[in-house]
Amino acid sequence: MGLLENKFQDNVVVASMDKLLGWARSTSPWFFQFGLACCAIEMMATAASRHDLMRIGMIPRSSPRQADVMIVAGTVTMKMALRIKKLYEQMANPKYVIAMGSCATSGGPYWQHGYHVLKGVDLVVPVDVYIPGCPPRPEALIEGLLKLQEKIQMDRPLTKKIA
Amino acid sequence: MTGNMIMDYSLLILFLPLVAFLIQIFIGKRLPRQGDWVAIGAVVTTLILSIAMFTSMLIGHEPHFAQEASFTWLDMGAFHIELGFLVDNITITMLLVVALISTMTHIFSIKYLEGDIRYSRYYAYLGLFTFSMNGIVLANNLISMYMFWELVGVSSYLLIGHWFEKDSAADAAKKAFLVNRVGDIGFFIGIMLIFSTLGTFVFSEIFEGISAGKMGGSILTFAGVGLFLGAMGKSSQFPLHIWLPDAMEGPTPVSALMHAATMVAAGVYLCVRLFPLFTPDALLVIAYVGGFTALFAATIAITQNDIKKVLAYSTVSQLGYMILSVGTGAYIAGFFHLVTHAMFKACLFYGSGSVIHAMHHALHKKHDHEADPQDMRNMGGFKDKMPITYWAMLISTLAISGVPLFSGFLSKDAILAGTLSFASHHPGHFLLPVFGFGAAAITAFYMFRLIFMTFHGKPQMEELYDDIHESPKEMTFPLIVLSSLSIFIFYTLPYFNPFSDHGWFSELIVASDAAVPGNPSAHHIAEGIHHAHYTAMALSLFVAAVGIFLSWTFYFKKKLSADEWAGKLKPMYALSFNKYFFDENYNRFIYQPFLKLSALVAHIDWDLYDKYFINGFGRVGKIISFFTGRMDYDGLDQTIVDGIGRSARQAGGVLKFLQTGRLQTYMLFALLGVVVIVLIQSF
Amino acid sequence: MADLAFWMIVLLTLVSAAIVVLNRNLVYSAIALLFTFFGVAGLYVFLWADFLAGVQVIIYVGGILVLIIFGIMLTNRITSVNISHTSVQKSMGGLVVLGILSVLGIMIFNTPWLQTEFVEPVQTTATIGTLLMMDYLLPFEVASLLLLAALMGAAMLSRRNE
Amino acid sequence: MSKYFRNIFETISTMMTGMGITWKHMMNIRKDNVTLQYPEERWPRPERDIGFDFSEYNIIRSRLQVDIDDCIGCMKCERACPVQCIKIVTTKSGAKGEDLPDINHTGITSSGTKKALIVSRFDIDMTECCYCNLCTYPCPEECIFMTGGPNSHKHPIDYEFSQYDRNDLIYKFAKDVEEEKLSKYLPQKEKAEV
Amino acid sequence: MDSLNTYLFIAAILFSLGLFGVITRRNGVAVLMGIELILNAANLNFIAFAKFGGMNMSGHIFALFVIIMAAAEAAVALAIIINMYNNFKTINVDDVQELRQ
Amino acid sequence: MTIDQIINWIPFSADLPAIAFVIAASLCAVTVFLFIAIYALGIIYGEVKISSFMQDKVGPMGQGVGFHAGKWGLLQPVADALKLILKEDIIPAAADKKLFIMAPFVVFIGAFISFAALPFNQNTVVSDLNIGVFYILAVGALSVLGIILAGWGSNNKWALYGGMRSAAQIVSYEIPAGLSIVTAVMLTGTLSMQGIVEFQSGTIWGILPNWIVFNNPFTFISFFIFYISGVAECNRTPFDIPEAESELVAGAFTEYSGMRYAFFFLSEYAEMFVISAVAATVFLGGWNSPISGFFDGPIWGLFWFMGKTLSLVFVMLWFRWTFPRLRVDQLMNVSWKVFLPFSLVNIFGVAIWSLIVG
Amino acid sequence: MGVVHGDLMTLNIGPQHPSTHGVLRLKVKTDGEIISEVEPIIGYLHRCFEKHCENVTYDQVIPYTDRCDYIAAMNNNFGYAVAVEELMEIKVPERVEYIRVIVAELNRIASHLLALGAFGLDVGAFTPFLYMFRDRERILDLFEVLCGARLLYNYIWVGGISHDFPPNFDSKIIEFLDYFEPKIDEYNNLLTFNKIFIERTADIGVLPPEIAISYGVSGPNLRGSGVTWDLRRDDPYSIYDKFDFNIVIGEGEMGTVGDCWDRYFVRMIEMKESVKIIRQALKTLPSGDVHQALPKKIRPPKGSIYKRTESPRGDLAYYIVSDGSPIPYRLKMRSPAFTSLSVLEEISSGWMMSDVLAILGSLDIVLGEIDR
Repeated sequence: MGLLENKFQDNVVVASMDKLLGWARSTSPWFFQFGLACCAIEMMATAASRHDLMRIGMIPRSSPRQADVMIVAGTVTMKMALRIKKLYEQMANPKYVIAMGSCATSGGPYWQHGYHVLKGVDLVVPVDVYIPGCPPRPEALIEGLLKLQEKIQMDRPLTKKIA
Repeated sequence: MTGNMIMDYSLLILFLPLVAFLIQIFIGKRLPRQGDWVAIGAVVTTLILSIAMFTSMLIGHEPHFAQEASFTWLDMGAFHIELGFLVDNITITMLLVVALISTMTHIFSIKYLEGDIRYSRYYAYLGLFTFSMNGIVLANNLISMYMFWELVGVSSYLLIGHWFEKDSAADAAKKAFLVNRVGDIGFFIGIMLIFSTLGTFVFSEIFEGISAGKMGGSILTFAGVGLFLGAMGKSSQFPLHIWLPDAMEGPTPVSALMHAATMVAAGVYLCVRLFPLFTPDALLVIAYVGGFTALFAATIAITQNDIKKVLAYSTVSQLGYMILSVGTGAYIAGFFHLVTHAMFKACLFYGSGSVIHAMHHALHKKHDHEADPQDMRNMGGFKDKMPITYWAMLISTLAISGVPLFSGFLSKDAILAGTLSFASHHPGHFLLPVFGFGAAAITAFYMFRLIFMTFHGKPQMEELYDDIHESPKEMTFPLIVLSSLSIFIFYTLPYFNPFSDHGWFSELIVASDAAVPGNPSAHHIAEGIHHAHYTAMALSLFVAAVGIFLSWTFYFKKKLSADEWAGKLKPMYALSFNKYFFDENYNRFIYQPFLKLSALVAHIDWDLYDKYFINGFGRVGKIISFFTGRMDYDGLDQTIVDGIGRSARQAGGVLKFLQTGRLQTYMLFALLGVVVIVLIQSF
Repeated sequence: MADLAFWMIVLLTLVSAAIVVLNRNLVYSAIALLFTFFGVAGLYVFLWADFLAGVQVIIYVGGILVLIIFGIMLTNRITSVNISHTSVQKSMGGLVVLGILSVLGIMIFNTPWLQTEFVEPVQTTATIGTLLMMDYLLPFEVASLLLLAALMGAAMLSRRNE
Repeated sequence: MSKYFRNIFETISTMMTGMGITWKHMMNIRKDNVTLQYPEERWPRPERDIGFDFSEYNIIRSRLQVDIDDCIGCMKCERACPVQCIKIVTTKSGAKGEDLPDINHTGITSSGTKKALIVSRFDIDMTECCYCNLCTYPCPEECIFMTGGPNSHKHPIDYEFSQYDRNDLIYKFAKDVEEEKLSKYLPQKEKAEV
Repeated sequence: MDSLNTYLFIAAILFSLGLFGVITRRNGVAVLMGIELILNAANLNFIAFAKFGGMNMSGHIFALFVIIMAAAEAAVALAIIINMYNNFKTINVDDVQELRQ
Repeated sequence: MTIDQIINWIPFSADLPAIAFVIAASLCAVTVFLFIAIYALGIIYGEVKISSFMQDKVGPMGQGVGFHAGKWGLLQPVADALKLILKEDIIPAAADKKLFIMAPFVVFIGAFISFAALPFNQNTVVSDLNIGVFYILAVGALSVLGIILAGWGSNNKWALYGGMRSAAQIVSYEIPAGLSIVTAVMLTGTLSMQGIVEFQSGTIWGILPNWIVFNNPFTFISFFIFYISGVAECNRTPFDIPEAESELVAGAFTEYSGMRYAFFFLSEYAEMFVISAVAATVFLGGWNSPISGFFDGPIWGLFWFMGKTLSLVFVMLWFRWTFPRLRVDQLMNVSWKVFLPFSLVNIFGVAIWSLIVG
Repeated sequence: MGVVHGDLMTLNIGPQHPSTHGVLRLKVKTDGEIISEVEPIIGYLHRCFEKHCENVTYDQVIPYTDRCDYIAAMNNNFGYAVAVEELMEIKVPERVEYIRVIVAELNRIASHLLALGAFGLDVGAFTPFLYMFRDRERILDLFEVLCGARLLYNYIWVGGISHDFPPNFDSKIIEFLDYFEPKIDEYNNLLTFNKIFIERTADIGVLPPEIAISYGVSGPNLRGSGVTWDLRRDDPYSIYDKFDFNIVIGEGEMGTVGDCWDRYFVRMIEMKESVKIIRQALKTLPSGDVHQALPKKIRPPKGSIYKRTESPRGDLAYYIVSDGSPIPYRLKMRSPAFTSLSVLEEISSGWMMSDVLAILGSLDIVLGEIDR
């Protein structure tokens, strides 16, 4: 985490700073251009003209270092799971993960016979928001992102956490 | 025309061919028509510029016009070298000649070398050659002249060896280069002698220094002879003439350029430029060399059958004339002959080129690759087939033979007059006019022989005759231009000057006084020539007539059989035909003895000294050492020697770090040395 | 002020030059060289050679240094970040160089240099241009030839031998 | 040489063409704009023409919905599901077609079928669903359906159901009743076992 | 500060450092850097003389030429180093022992 | 206003020249930095919006939950900046730490100190250097080094590729850019930015403004060569191979996150401004009004300068969102085989033109 | 670059990389920028398709076929349905055939749009990608109206289709086609004939016809190499023999036959041909019940079938072994993208890195189908 995170006692100034920071973070969640399968196409469609993720401040980044949100869009196989963990670790804090679609959430259609499919990406990385759908509609994805924004805004990054 | 413009123009004339050369050599091949237009454009521009300069010279009409520009090349305090350019009337005339002949060569080559694989390369070398020749002409000092001199050598090497696939061409190029080198060594020695004494390279300063008496006597003579040696090499004077006939292996237009106006003229030009510094002794050497060359080469030319060889020896002979005139003091006449000779000899070469071209095509058509297209015995009767070539060559031949109303008459006459006058002042040297007149008669003879054998009579190879055609326009144009320039009207008529009411050559090109004290003054010489003029004219007319008549009887009327006479004079004929066995003699008397000497020395070294002395010594030593060895090994070895060895090894162990093969270490020790030396110095 | 700036620049130049020759990491040496070049450019400015300072930056920093870094990168395993390079004969070399330095120093301070009155040049660039085109035309051309030759030579040397 | 210049010319002209196109689009953004600004203007958007009317456009497969009151527990949907994401547990009801108010059981479906089974568990794990719609066809009572489309009168269009927790995505459609209340309706045999 | 000797001495130090680099470094590129330092020192002298020693603008010109030369030299030197690397797989100058013997 | 004027304003400048200088210099620096920051925020917003419009979409609209990025997403760049500054600053364990830290600042300094010589209007310039244009070209070279360092120090193959490509690219495009500037310098006879601008006042034939771009056909071509080379020097599409998102992930910046990445971002946009400003100053008359004699004066001067510069920046954005990217060797080809010969021809052309016409 | 040689650097493009079109990993040996060896490593998206097919009934396989080639789900459904129908010897109503052809061709357009746009993205052009997505969205809207899903339709069933056309649907399609056809020119002006694009793609990654054939490459990639091979004509299934359309082949217009540009342009023109087919089909669309042939229980007789169809990526074939039970005994899918990918190694060595990504883009692979 950055220099200032969780260093301050709660008070008025810190609270408003927290708000400001939450605002900044929630307003520009750059997402990680990271397509796995079917959902990736819908993610692209969401970022394209028709639905335009840029409206809510989301810009695709292809390097994990510069991204804030990792949208796990598609089936995560066993072979890919370790890579995903690595990519997640390469992201800079604060970082968020969205599990897009059934496969990322729980293995989806492959939960039963998919011997090579990871049953939910939350087994390897912490997931903030789950979006159901196979694949989720762009609107659903945007809605999930809005949920994520809400979550970010509620966070109090600067305040010292009481253990 | 202002002085600045003159300078600008001459610089342009100098560098345009170089630019053309650079363009040609790098991108020539990719340009349309292989870029010959670049070279031709450049050289035509220089021609226009030189005509402009020449015109301004005529208009200005200033006999002692001279313009000099120089810049510092090296400045190391006391050691100070200036380079520069000198433009005077001689230069302007010479530039015009060079530009004209060069232009004609370029134009002539368009067709002559059409389809050659190194067409653009050829034009590039022509440009380089022209550039270097212009450099010689424009130089005002010995060092830059020497540089361009060498450049001329290089470019002539490249041009002569243009068809280097032929061994003969490659050899000829090598020969030309090496023989020139011999002369150049003399030239360099001369230059250095002068520089070491006078500390300058610039002509005017040298002359000043000599006339002030800073240099004189034998050293000046040596210097003069050294410089003349350079001229001998370039102008192919006896005994360094051997390269020139071989150089005919180059393309014919090159021969024209090189042997009529430029390269060989460089030697004469050098003598003309440096005339004031030659001492009487040096001049005498020059005169004899020139005179002998004139006669000697002429006698060879009589018997040659190769059309170009005839012309080549004729060139050597004519150059001998010029050198002769320099030697006798009438060097302006020599320069005059240089100019006129440039015109008609170039014309002759082009004519021969045209003939060879025609022959070559005819042979090619007949698929005859055996017959030699250059052999006059295969020609004959071309007059009707190639009228332009014929007339042009005839005019040039008349000119070279010294027939009145043609340019050669004037210049040759002047030279002969100079010789006569010299002989009259120094009766001991009566041989010089004999050389001159003899050569003149023979010249007329062999030149007409050439004409008759080539253009008159019956065709010798009937099957070819039908295929002989006049050459294309690009080749006849230079012929027409140059042959018309061989008519007297352009030179003599003292008052033929369209721009003012004075004559030009005789008035604008004036001799300068010799710088060497004691030499006759220019005025003195001119007066002598004037006195001898009419005698010389009469005599020369006579000898020319004799020569022509003989030739007419032998080769036109066939009243006398040439073969018969050759049989009668067999030894002489053989001598002449084989060029006095010059190459062979060089081989026999110079190369072979030298090789033998080397072999002898080697033999002494290896077989005698080594075998007996060294080995014998070794054997003795072996016996002695056997005894000492015993004692040594047992007694000394273990203690002293090994001890020394051990210590040496230890020292070596230390010192081997020095021999690391690492540059840096060497450098380190070098620097260490510097520090140590400075420290020692300062205490 | 100017004094202070001057000594700062001198310090920068010399310290970074020392790093160039002493640091064990080749890339760091190259980076230190950057500061040396800048320092020297600064000294040029103090010597009224503003144009040359610009040339120094554009050629040394933009050209030569980039070239050097290229050379470093091309001649090392790209994956190894720390390119250490060692030195040899350090002590000996140090002694000799110190000797040289002291000799030079003694020479510098003992020589009565010819010192002339100096005026600040008004238009350095224009003057340099005029000089190059007039007095030093030949050297200028020769220099361009040299550059061309170097270019071709470098290309020739480093091309692949197919 | 001419190829060189033709290349340059082509480059310039094609680049200008391309730039012209983007310029035109930028200038006509008000007309060309195709963005559906989702949270602000929810689809469908009658005011902007994207090719379809409101009435036609709202057929979507966005989530499964079950009218548990109509479910007769026939388990056809469970069998049709390719991924087995529907889990149904039924209990034989003592009284066929009777309402059982204490466990909110409705006895008769809206189409009039009398239910013989109590659906005690009807879970759909939407994280596993593949939205293939296969389960809706065999349903005799048409009580399981995808929201939207022809069923929009049954349930509003809804695709906003992402969650912070994965377990929230497992939809439990069976009535939430206490175990004891339910247990008295279980057959006696099973009860004995328990 | 504004005296000829200061600049000359700075240049001398720079020169010595460069020399030290040239002598001691094993890596070819590092040697090249040393040479660049030496050239810079020379340039500094030129310009110092231009200001104080009456060399005037000629000093600048010479410095310019030195810079040009440095550029050419760097190009060629690096080409050589790269060639060396290709042939010997090292750029340590003392590993290349063709010079030995 | 030059730095000297500021020094003169400071009351104690006579007594404490050193402190006065430091104050004046830091004042200028802070101003320029603020300018860059604000400009960058604006241009980032502009870029996003313009690109969105070109792609038939609306761009940032400030939609979402709570108070979002303002009306039409006007605060979007502010939020981006704030977020980037407070993001974790990762230094990869394998990276060369010093170089990694240094690189963004070297790049930024290269762009930043160029502003010192830009004439914003008749009298607003930090320092009207004698060798202004040359100075800008020279310090532009710094950014190459920064990118190389970034690529090298990251210890990442993509980054290294990006760094090497960028270095090769910028080094080769500096040459045509410099040569194109030479054409203008040949006409004006000065390297000073203000001098160049002043040369361009007045009109040609009373109609066209006397800008160098209209001076003759060769300068007209030069302008385009300079501008396009400038685009390449800024690593913008179609010359963005160092970043090449679809090839090199994020090129030299792959390993950078948070504030350091923001610095790269900032300097990229600052560099765009510098290149456009130089193009506008040298070729398009700088702060001269297009209608000679009207709309002069300092405020108008600033307006014209910014107008010209920003429209050139806009064209860069326009390029970016229209074209595919060139390959690395094609890029070099364009530089060496097209721009270089053309700019050399231009130099000769301008020389001959000014001999004949001027 | 590339001055120093001898040392090859191994570079992993992927599995996470912006232009690998999914989770493909290319192990690349580079010499500077020059690629000397490419080794595609797959399996990052292995979703056990064939295993699933052995566990679910015939009609439940259809959702899984959707997810193989998720860009052209209709075509996958179509191929599977045709195969099973042939195994069961069902004759489907004519209206169903027409509807199937229409939606398959629409999906072909959508798939090509995505392929072309992503290819543009690979060579760095962002805007054309968005334009193509913009138009693709319209097709997705049509499908959504048709069956409620945007991407994975489960629309074509064995023996029929799930829904009939909604009212006025054909006019909507016509409307779309009228809108779409001029857009092709816009793409061409913006991207296809852009000189930079041509430079990047022409003469790059030339796939000679003989190599293409010997590797079993099919579809637009094969046609880009100048081979006229199209199953819709050469082995007509469904009712494709009733339509008049051209088979587009690469002609080497900008470079060599079989280069990236040709493959790209073949797809571009193929969209026009698809439009032509759709128009013809809509004109003669018969009426009738679409559900009449739908079997209650799919239980094919014992036996096996190998049926190939032309998907947007090439020859898509299903090999089905039935043991008479409602669950397939074995189902094997021949994936066109897999063969396309296999040719990558052959044609991409010696090119530069940017080229390899362009070649990969021009092959238009879908990892879901390759890994299955």
